[in-house]
This record gives sequence, structure tokens and C-alpha cells, in this order.
Amino acid sequence: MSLSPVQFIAVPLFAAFLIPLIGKASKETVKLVPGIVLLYLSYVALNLFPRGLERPIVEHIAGFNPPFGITLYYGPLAAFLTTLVTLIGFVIWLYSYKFIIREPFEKYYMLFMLLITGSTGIILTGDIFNMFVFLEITAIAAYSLTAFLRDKDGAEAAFKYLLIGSFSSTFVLLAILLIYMQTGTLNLADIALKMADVPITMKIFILILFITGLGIEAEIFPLNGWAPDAYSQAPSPVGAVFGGIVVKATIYALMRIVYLMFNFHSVLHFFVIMGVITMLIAEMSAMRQHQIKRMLAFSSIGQMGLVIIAFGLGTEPGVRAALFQMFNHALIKTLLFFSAGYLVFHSGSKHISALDGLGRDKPLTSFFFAFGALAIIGLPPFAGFWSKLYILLSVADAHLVTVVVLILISAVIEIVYYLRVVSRLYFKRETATDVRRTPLSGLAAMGILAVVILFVGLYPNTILDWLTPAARELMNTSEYIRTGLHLNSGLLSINF
Amino acid sequence: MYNDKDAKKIVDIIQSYARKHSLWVVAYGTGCGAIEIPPTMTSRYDAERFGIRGSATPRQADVLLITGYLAVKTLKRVIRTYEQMQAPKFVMGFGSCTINGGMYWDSYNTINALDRYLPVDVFINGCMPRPEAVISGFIKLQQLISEGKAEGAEKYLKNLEWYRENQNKVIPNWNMPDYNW
Amino acid sequence: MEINWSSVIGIVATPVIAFIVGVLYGGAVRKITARVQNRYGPPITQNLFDIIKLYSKKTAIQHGVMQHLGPVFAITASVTSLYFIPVIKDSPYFQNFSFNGDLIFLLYMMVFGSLGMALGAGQTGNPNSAIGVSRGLSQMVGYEIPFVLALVAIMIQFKTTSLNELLAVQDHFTNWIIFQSPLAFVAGILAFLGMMHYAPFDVVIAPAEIASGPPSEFGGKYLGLMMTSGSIFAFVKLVLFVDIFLGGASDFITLIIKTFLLYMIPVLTGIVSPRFRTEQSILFFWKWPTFIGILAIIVVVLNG
Amino acid sequence: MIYYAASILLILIGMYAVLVKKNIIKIVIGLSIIDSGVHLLFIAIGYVKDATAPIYSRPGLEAGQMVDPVPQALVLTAIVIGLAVTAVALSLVIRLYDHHKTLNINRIRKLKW
Amino acid sequence: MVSLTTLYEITFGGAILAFIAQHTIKQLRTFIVIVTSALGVYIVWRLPSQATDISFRLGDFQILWGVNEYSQLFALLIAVLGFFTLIYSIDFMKERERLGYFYMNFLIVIGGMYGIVYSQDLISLFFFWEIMTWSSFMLVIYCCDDAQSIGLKYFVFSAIGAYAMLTAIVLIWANLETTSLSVLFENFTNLSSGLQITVIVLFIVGFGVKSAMMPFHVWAPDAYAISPTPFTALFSGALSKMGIWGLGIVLLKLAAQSGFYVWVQDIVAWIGAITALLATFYAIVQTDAKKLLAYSSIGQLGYIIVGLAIGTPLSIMSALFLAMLHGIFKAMLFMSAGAVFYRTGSTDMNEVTGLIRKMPWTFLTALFGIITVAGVPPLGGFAAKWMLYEATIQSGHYFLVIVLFAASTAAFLYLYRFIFSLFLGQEEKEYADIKEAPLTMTVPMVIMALFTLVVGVFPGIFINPIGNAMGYFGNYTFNWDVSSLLNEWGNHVDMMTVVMTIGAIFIIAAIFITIKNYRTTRYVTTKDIHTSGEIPTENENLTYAVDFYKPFERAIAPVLKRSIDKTYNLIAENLESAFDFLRYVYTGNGQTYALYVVLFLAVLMVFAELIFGIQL
Repeated sequence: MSLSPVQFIAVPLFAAFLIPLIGKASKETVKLVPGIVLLYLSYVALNLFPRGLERPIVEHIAGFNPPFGITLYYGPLAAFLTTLVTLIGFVIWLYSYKFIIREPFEKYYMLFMLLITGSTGIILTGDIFNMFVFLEITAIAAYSLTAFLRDKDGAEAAFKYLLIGSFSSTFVLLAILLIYMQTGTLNLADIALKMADVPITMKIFILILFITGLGIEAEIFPLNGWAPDAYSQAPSPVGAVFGGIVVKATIYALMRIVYLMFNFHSVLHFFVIMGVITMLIAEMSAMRQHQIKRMLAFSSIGQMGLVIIAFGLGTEPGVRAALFQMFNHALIKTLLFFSAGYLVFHSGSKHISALDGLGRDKPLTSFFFAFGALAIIGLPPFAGFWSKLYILLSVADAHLVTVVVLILISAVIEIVYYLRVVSRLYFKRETATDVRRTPLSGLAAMGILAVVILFVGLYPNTILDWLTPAARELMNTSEYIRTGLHLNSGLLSINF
Repeated sequence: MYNDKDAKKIVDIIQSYARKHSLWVVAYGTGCGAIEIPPTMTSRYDAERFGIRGSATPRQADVLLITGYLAVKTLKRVIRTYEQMQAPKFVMGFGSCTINGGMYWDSYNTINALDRYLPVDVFINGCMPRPEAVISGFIKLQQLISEGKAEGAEKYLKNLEWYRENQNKVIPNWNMPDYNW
Repeated sequence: MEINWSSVIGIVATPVIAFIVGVLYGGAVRKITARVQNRYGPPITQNLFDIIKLYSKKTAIQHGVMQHLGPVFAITASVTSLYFIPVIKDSPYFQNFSFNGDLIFLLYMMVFGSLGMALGAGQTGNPNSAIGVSRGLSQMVGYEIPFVLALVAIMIQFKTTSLNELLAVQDHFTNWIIFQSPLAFVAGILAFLGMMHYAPFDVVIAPAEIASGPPSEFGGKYLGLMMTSGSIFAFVKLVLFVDIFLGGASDFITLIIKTFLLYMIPVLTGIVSPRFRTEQSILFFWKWPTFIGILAIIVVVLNG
Repeated sequence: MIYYAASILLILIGMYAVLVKKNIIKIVIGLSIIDSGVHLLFIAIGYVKDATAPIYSRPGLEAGQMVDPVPQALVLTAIVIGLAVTAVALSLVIRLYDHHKTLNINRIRKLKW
Repeated sequence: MVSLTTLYEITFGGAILAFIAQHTIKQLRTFIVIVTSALGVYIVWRLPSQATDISFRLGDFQILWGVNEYSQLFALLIAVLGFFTLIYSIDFMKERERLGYFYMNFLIVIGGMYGIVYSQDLISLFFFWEIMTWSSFMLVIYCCDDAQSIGLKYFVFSAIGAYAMLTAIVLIWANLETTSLSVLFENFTNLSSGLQITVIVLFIVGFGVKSAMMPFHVWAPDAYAISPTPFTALFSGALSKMGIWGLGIVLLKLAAQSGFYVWVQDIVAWIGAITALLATFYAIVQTDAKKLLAYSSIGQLGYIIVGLAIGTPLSIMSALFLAMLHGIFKAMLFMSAGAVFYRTGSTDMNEVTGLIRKMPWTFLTALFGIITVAGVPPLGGFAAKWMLYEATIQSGHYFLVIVLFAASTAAFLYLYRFIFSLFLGQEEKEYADIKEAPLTMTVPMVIMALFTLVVGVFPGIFINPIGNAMGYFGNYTFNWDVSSLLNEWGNHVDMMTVVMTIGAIFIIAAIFITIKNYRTTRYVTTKDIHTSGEIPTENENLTYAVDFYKPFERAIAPVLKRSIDKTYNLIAENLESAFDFLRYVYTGNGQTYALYVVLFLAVLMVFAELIFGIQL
């Protein structure tokens, strides 16, 4: 079987529906399936990666030529993001292996595979309606996973998530509808080409719908009310999935659409401003949280604000920095959610105050939390340092010194609340000891992430070399349209 | 010509002259006699012209001036003060009380004769002795010093056991530190 | 190596002279104080007798090595400072090492003794000593400020920090710094009152309050060495002020006259004064003397 | 045109329900109504007056005489998704009722700040 | 073959190895640590002759590491202090837990500092700077519960400083497209003057935080006091010097090129002087010995800042001289306080007294330390102070010198209190069984103490390398004798004569007082003192240590009353309440969130024209 980007969607989808069936036969096997699938996907991703970097792979489903058929666009950016998603997915599976032991875990794995499907789908698809479908797959899986623990708070969080998420889907659907009404096509590249003819009022209208719709999932303030609840009430690996995979995919979708269709400067400025507001309010709220996972959720929002700022710069270094930050954040926040998961598990309480002295009792888990905290604050030699530095440099290149200062202020706030937890972990008196041990799979998952974080921190070039073409791809819309539609470059002229 | 003994003699003469003319007094103003010390020191009688000067601490003092009766309790302090002084050191009893108990001769709580407890070099009698008497007492002490007869400190050392015995007799709770000289 | 005999004589003779003059001044002060108080007073040599008596004490006690060395520190500071001051202007005998040091060095050297004494006093464990040291050091912060202001004013006026060069400037009666820079002199002399520890700035010793302050536990040879050092140190301070403000002295007679007159200022102030509390004296120094010192610098800067 | 108006009206009614009603079941109903409105809008876009279904049911039928098939295809998907969401929502409502013994959304706000 | 990479590899590798060893073979841990730091000393010593610059690309940046005389000066200080403090820590930390953690972070701090001084570009500077910051934070919070908020304060201030620096770096990158220091120096004048002053101020803030400059000093006393003593010695001795290192570069290489130099000089010099004065005042009223030393550190750093700011050759010399010397004597003092802590379990000056007979070597170190700090001849501190005053006066900062003098005089107060309270005074029954600190602690202390004496006699052994290091800033020549000090007016102090005189008189006087009445001089305990005849019992404590400088406190009460620390706390509290208020946005009601969404949409729709700036 030759490797193709389709497998990123097809294999997990297939696996997702296979899982309940296997579950009938053997419960234990179910646990292995996602692992195998994700391992395979990682293999595919790593194999396809060089090809994607070299020349974008455009797949046409069902043989229709663009703009009519459904296309998959596997360029450097998609290559990068799918690799990220599959790798993070694998690590999350590894972690879940011992963490999700409560029934019905086959459903958990099914939904998890659906999330992977949805996310890779969002990243790969070249068709806007498909994007919506994948968004919805992701969302439904996410609602269910949020309520997975079947407790009071989980249901509440899931319901809020669903409420807001429905708005999101409505708006996105409306926007797609309007696009279709105006351009008569659903292919992204084709839309981009035809967007020039759309009246400006309608364009803005569509843009606003997109911003609102996707902004909900991308956690832009004030649309992010669901996020802290969902992150904190879902099982920890699910929190990691949200922070590491779902949000990344959504931001990708938003940015792809904005860069492709609404590439005017003031829109990007708007993103910068929204990013700053999101970041500041999230960090300030995070500072006053009493629950560790809620704090991590707000921190995630803050980091997303940072990513949005960098995307909003609309320069190639900015986009690259944003992608780098996405990558790092996916790794680090996953690590943090992992360790927080076990910390909560061991302390038996979601409250930060219950973590006193856990560092002595559970040294490795706490170590990974501290590691993640240092990394996400942006301290060298961890990965977070470089992405933050790059974001700052690109912001400064755009002569937005105020934004630089604001980012740094939020970083200071971040330091305060993360280090509060870290110092509690290690240096408060022990309150209770838990005889249960952190399982090896969980530690292995965290270990892998930590090693990658440290490696990237020491050798940022490895990632940056991939990011440059990816950023170029996002910036270079004409190239996307050309390859997406198999056009010759001569035919193309876009002016807004 | 030059003789070691002579040199020593010269040094001795200088030393005793200096000692004689520099008497630093730590005045233990126990009884009513303390009132006589200020006029002695100030402009009316001006004891400073003889090199007599008040001293703040026993470490620096040469003369322990006990001005009046000594209760048993104060005796202990006096002994400690005396023992903290550096040799050569002199004790002056001031007033009848230090000689024979004076008007307190039959008190249950005062000692009668100071020289049973400390080696007194000069007694000044009277109740109260006037400043003139005090000064004459000092002059007597100076005479004794220049004659080399004011050897109270050595006497005390030599007869320490006897003094201690007497002291212990009246002082019930003897918790003074041991001295190793 | 060729031995410069004149400097050897100087090195030997200077401390002796300083000691004798200092001791006699001390006696004179007692005499004058007595006369002011309508007393006859002790003989002028009284301090000498006291010192000899202290040395001739047969026993001594010490509480530890720092108490043992405290007076040594003090005498080291006094004599070293003495060696670095030109006692007699242009004399081959009494300039000693004054070419190898300067005013700032002297400032620090003079503190050396206080610090050593303070350490010695601290070792005795007597709370009175500690209180005395606390007061002394606090008061030092008070008077050092106007003193330094005065010195800085002079240094910047004559662009030198060397005493010898300052002496060279004051070659004539009218060129004395007291006339060239009177404000600096006023600030300096007010600080001098504090430095001499006479009333109203005698809270350090404070007889009848904290025994005798830092030297409470010192007796016999230790007190003797301290008094020796104190006599020399008084002379050092006087000569320093004479050198800085009053044009120095080319012979002993002038030196004696100038230093004696200068000495009378704190002494006569002291006789008629009560005692300041520590913080009062600190704040006193930080008010008028400091203000005058600043004024002196401003005047110098404006003129220069 | 009436379809447009109707669909927008539906969306607004749905929004009103979601934003004002306190009963979570009513909120879910509101969501469904919004969905319906959007779906109707979808159909309305593709609708061509007097046109037939997009099937070559008789020869000579031109593309212009057929309604646009794409929105119809899309709306089917959207309906399915809407259904799924509603199903999840209702199951969550049941769960919430189990835990809170109330359907008032103002009382279900343990997670805040 | 030694090179910078081997230095980093050994130091960081040693850090990780030490951590691993702690959890596997405990015995190896100490060995690894000592060998690592010793190798560090060796490599740093050999570096100038052997190392070549290392340059490679990292991301978009050209990273450049190189050795110059200026860096070398600080690197040697770091290496030597690191070595001594680690030796000291062997016994000091023996009974503590989590030693792997401790030693790992310790070595990382050292490595980070090497990285800072050897980096020739801003990115690696910042990289190592942050490494140093977090690893030192880890050590600050090492000890106990109370350390947490203090550590946080330290980190927040460090972060503010570091981010100020980062902002400057980012601005430089945005405008000059370079991160290389040498290119920056060359092209600095190409920046607009507004940008120049911004960059300078940001850098000064950045480095000023680490060197505890006045408005940013509040972290220092607590952080110094609470961190484990071997680290405190390094913290105050070497880590704070990183700020000085940077300030030197900023003031003398960047600010000197700008048109604001005179202003920057004056302002920074005054800040430094006021830092020195106020820190001294605060030091006087402390009751904890380590806290006192911490404030003293702040004060001394103030002097160094003044020296750098004045910018004449003599003042730079004095600043660097003092920086090096401060590294040594403050380490000595902290170590002696630590030795006291090791034996008595406390550094509270109201409690611990009379240890001189129990811990003579520690006392000796402390004595040399305070004499050096006080700047009293014949020890090394005098040379530094002397040069600083001469330079300050001669460069026309007349009032500055008064402030410095006042601070320096007031410094006697706290120095005396430190040595008096811990070592002198009444001997306590409680401490009757105290023994001298173990050899691993006393030997480094005494070596450093003797070194201050050597520096005092031969200031040249510092002055010549510093003179070389100043070549980094321009053409300064110092051909001084090894033992003399010279100012710009031509006045000089010959330290050799001074030391000989002091030594001779001291020895003569000491011999005299010892042999006089040798047989009848007896030692008495500190209970046998003049107490007006009262006999203190064994349990009575006669030490005068509480409120030692009450009168002085009363005199400076107006100064002490106002505290910048309180202001910061107030700001922090208000900010937290503001944040609390903000997060009420998240009401927890799903409907409200939905309303936000709709409102967001509505606002965007209504103000689309305004927001997107497009004519509809």
C-alpha cells in the first residue's frame, strides 16, 4: 500500500468504528488499537514529510478534478501539523493507556480516534465544507469526551461547550453558505481565486462569521467561556488533546481561511489586538485560579492569544514564530496536562492547595510538571524559549513595541502562577502520601515529551528548518491556489 | 655604676609616686555616708588636686571606699567588687559603721567589723566623717603607699582562707565564682 | 641600604613627643576644667601619673584575645596616623611617611583604632561596653559627614588630597585655609567637637550612666595603653586640623600654640555643656554642620 | 425571498430561545431551531424557481433548469451533524438533571471564575 | 585541549551527572561536583591562551562565544568562588535532603554564568542569563516553606529585568538586524537617539535588577538570606556580578557612545550612591546576620555601580576592583555566617553570641571580612574605596562622594554589629559545646581571608589584570607599582609603607602588652564583668544585642519609615484584586457565554467599518 495523506483521515476513522467491534471481542486489545494506528500514522507522517516539503501533494478524492472534487492538500504546513498531531496523539495514547482505566474505555478510544480524524481532516482538507464536517466531528467527539467521567462537573462543562460549540458550527455553516452563494464553489483554492469578485460588505460579513465561529474553538476572548470548564473537567489526556491538537487544528483553519481569503492588513491587526486581549485576560484569570487544571486551561488560552498575535502580524517570521509556538505549546501543554493529571490523581483533589509536598512523594511526576512549567514560561534551554523569542522578534519587526511589552507582562504573570504551583509541589510540607504509583506508560509519555522539549530547546534549528517552508506556504497564497487547482502560474492574478 | 637594684629602685620610686598621686576611687555608697562624697570631690574640697578621682568600674579602680554600714547582702557585692579590682588595691572604711558596726552594732543583718571580711588599709572614723576627715584619710593612705605599707591586697591573698571563712559565715548563699589567681 | 638617620630619629621621636604633648594637654584640660569649676585642680602632669600607675598595676584580666588586642589596635591606629601626618612643616625629622599617604587614607586610618577598640570592648561581654560602642559608632556617622564635607571642599579647592601639598599652599598667614575657606573650617571644627568626644558629645563614655562605656572592663596595662593611645590620638587630631586649616607649624612653639588654641575650642565648649543623647547629636551634626559643609562646597564650586 | 426571511426568523427565534430561556431543554430546542434555520437557508440558496430536482430525469434538461444539487447534499450532512449534536445535547441534559435535579441553567454554574 | 564548549559540556554535564549520582551512587556525587568545579577553574585559567572563538548559527541568529580580558576577569571570579563554595558545601549540606537537586542547580548556575560572560552576542547572553536565573531561583526556594514567596519575588523581579533586557534585544534586532555585541557597539550610533536611550535604560534595568539597584533591590535581602549559605556566597559574590558585568558593558560601551552619556552617568551614579546609603541604613536595623550581609551586598553593589557610572579610568578600576574583591569578602562573610549557622542552627544576631573562643577561624574570617568591607587599611578593601573616592572627587561629583562617605561610615555600624553579635559579647551556656566548623568549611574561608590581606599589601595583583580587562572599554593604561595607589592629581598611597608601619607598630605593641605582667594576667569568663557587684547566674543573658542601634534607628526613622517594598506589595495586592475582578467575566453560566458570542458578533457587524478600517 502506497503512503498517501488520505490515510491520515481514513485510518483513524476506520479504527474509530472498528474499536467498538473489537471491544466486543477483547477489551484489552482495544487499548492497543489507537496506539498501533497512531504509530502507523506517525510512520506515514515521517515518510511523507520530506515529500510534502519538497512539493505539495494534492489528493483528489473520488477522482473529480478541482474545483469540483474533494481535495486533500498536503503541503509543508499540513505536513508539519499532521506530524505534530499524530505524534502528540501517540503520546497521549501512551499516557491514556494506564490513565483511562474506567469503563467504557473503548468509547474513549473511539472518540479519541475521531478527534484525531477530525483534526487531521481539518488540517488536510482543501474543501471548506469538509472542513466544517471535520470541525463538527471534532466538536462532537470533544463534547462527549468532556463528559467522559460522567460526573456532575463534566456534564456541566460539556453542556456549556456544546452550547457555545453549536453557535460556532452555526456561524461557520452560515459563512460557508454565504461563500457558496457568492462564489459557487467550496474548494478553498477556488474560493480564494474567486473571492476577489465578492462585494466587500459580503466579504466582511463572511469574515466576521468565520472569526466568530472559528474563534470560539480557537479560544479568542470573549468567545472562550467554554474552554476553562471543558479543559478542567475532561480527563487529563483529553485536556491535552484539546490544548495540543484540537485548538491547533482550529487555529490552523482560521488562519488558513483568513490568509487565503481575507488577506488585508486591518484584519490582521484586528487579530493582533484580539490576541493581546485574549492573552492578557487569560493570564490574569489564570493567576487567580485555585484548581490546577483550570489554571492550565487559562494558560492555554493565553498561549493561544500569543499564537494569534504572531499570526496576526502577517509576516513570514511572524507566521513561522506562531507555528513554532503552536508546536511547542502542543508539546509542553500536553506534558503539563499529563503531569497535572497524575498530580490530581495522587492528591485526590483538583485544588492547587492539595498539591503541597507532592514533589517528595511523587518526584518524577512533579519533576515533569516543573519541567513543563519552566518550558512554558519560556525559559531556556527549553523549547518554549525560542518560540517566545521568535514571536517577540517578529512583533518587534512589525514595530509593535507595545505588544512586545504586553507579551512580556503576561509572561511575568505566567511566571507567578506557574512557579507558585512548582514551589508548592516541592517545598511545602507533605500533607498526605499516596501509595499508588504513577504507571510507567504515563511516565514514558511524559519522558518522551520532556526529551523532545529539551532537544528542541537545544537544537531549535531542527524544527525551524521545517517551519520556514510551512510559513512560506501559508503566506504564499498564490502558490496554494496554483497547486491546489493545478493551474499554471501565468493564469493567476489576485488583487484585493 | 649602673646597678640593677638601683634601676629597680628608681622604677619603684616612680611607680609608688604615681600610685600615690593617682587614686581612682570606686565609692561603694551604701549608707548615709555617700552624701559626704560629692562635697569631697567638688569645688569646696576638691579631692582631685591629690589625684583622687572617681572611677566608674572596679576594673579601673585603686581604692574601694566603703561609706557606711554593710548589710550582709551588700557585703557580698562589696566582696565581688573588691575581687574584681586589680592589684595593688586598697580598701578604705568610712565611718564608725565599718569599724565596729556603729549605731547598727546590734543589728541582725549588718556586719560589725569590716576588716574581718576585707583587708582594710585605712579607717576613717566619725559618724559621719566630714570631707576634711576623708581627705586626711586619703593622705594617710598616700603615706602608707609611699612607705610601702599599704599591702592589703597581698594580705588578703595570704589569708584568703581566713577571710573566706569569715565571709562564708555571714553569707548564707555563697555562689561567687572561683578565682584562679 | 643607606639608612636615613634623620627619618629614623623622626620615627622614634615623633610618638614620644606626641605622647608627652598629648598627656600634658590632657592634664591641662583637667586643670582648666577645675579652674572653670572654681576648683584648684590636679597638677598638669596628673594624666602622666595616671598612666604610669596603670602600667604599674600588678595584675590584669582579659576576656579573650580581642580584648587583649583592642588597645593594640588603638595604638597602632594612632601611631600610624601620626606617622602619615607632617607634624612639622618642611622638617626633615617630623614628616615621616606623610608623602606616602593622603587625607583619605588618614580618614580611614583614624577609624581603624575605633574599630579595634570596639572589637576589644565587644569581647569583654560587658553590656555597658556594647552600649558605648553602639553610641560611639552611631555618633561617628554623625560627625563624619560634616568632616568629610569640609575635607572635600578643601580637596576640590586645591585639587589635591595630599596634606603636604595643602601645607605648601598655606605658605603665608593670609593663605591659611581658615581664611581661604572659612565655611569649610566652621564645618570642620563643628565635626571636631564630636571627634574629641567632649561634652555635649560625650554620650559614648557617659560616666555615671553606662559605667565608662567601652573601656568598662579594661584595667591596668590595657587601660594604660588605651590612655597612651588616646593621648597620641588627641595630638594627631589636633595636628591634622592645624595642618589642614591653620597652615601647619614650622617649629614646635608654633605647633604648641596652634594646637593648644584649637584644643580649647572643644574643651571650653565641653565644660559648659550638658550632654546630648545619641540621636540628638547625630541629628545636630546632620543639620547645621552639614549645611555649612555643603555651602562650603557650593562656594568652592562657584568660585572654581 | 420568503425562504430567506423565514430562515433568518428561525435563526433569531432559536437565538432568543438559547439566550433567554432558562430551561436547558428549551435551550437545546433553540439550538435545533437555529440549525433548522440555517438548513432552510441552505436549501433556499440552491433553490431555482420552477426548476426540477437535479436529476437528468428527462432528456434536454439543462443545468439551469435544475436546482443546485450541492446545497442539498451539504444540508443533508448538516442535518446529520445537527442531529448528532442534539443527541449529545439531550444526553447531557439527562446527565445534568440526574446530578443537579434541575433544568434551570442559572443553577448549573458550579464551574465559574 | 580546552575550549568554551568543553567548559560548558563539563559544567552542565557535571550538573546532570551529580543529579544522577545522587539517585544511584551517592558517594560519587561530591566527587563529581568537586572535580567539575576544579576542572572549571583549570579550563577558565587556560582559556585565554588556547581558546578560539566559537561561532555557529542557531535559528536566525549567529551565535558567538569568545574570550576577552573583561570576561576572563569575571569568569575567574566565578570559577574560583564556585570551587570554594562547593568545597564549603560538602560538609555544610551533608545532612540536608535533595542534594542532587541542590548540586545540579548549583553547577547549572555556574555554567550559566560562564555562558553569560563568554557570550559575544545578545541571544546567547539572554539564553544563559535565563538559565542562571531559573537555576538560582531553584536554589533560593530550596530551603523551606518561607522561601516560596521570597523565591517568587526574586523570580518576578528577575523576570522583569530579563524581559526589559529582552525588549532591548528585540528592539536592537528590529532596528539593526544583529545580535552580535561587537556589531552593536559599532552601529549603536546609527540608532535614533530615542531608541538609544530606550535601549540603554532597558539594559540598565535588566542588569540593574541582578545587581540590586535601588528601586529593584527588594528581592535581594530576602533571597540572599533564605538561600542555602554556600549558594548565598556565590549568589552575592558572583551572581550579582553578572549585573555589574552587564552594566559595565552598557554604560561604557553603549551609553558612552550616545548623546545622553552625561545624564546617564549622573543618574546611574546617584542611583548607585543612594542604593549604597539606604541599603546601609537598612542593614543597620536588621537582626538576622544573613539579611544584614544581604543588605550590605546591596550597598557594596551600589558602590560598584557608582564606580562604573562615573567612567573615569580610576573609577572603572575601582569598580572592577571592588567587584572582584566583593566577590571574595562577601563570600567570606556569608561563609562565616553559614559556619555559625552550621554549628548553632541560627543566624539571629539577638540569639547567637560569644562564639569567638569556640570558632576562632570563623571569627578570623569574619574579622578580615569586615575590615575589608569597611575599607580600613591594610586589607584590600581600602584600595578599592580609596580609588573610588579619589575618582569621584576628581571627576567633580562632590556631593556623590559625601553620600558614599556617609554610607561607608554607616557601614561600620552594621559590620560591627555582625561581628559583635555573633562572635563577641557574652558567652552563652547554650553554646558551650560548640566546636569549630569542619575543615572543608574553614579552609576555603581562611584562604580567602589571607587573600584579602595579600591584595591589601599588593593591590597590583588585582590592578594589573583589571587594567588589561579595561582594554575592552578603551585605551586605559595603568603602570602602577605592585603596591601603590595613584590618583589623577598625582597623589598616591604606598600600601607597602602603610602595611609595614601598621605591622611593625602592631607587633611591637602586641608584644609589649603580652609580655607585660604576663604571669599575673589572667583570663576570666565573660560572666565575670562589672555588674555593680551583682553576680549574674549561669542562665542570665547579659548580652546587649537587641535593638543594638536604637538611637541610630531613631535618628534615621524618617528614612526607614518609607519602604519601597511596601509599595510593591501594595501594587501586587491591588493587581491581584484587579485580576480577580477581571475573571468574573467567566460567570460559569453557559447562557452568558452564548451571549458574549452573540454580542461579539453583533459588535463586529456594527462596527465592522471601524474595526477593519474598510469602506463598506
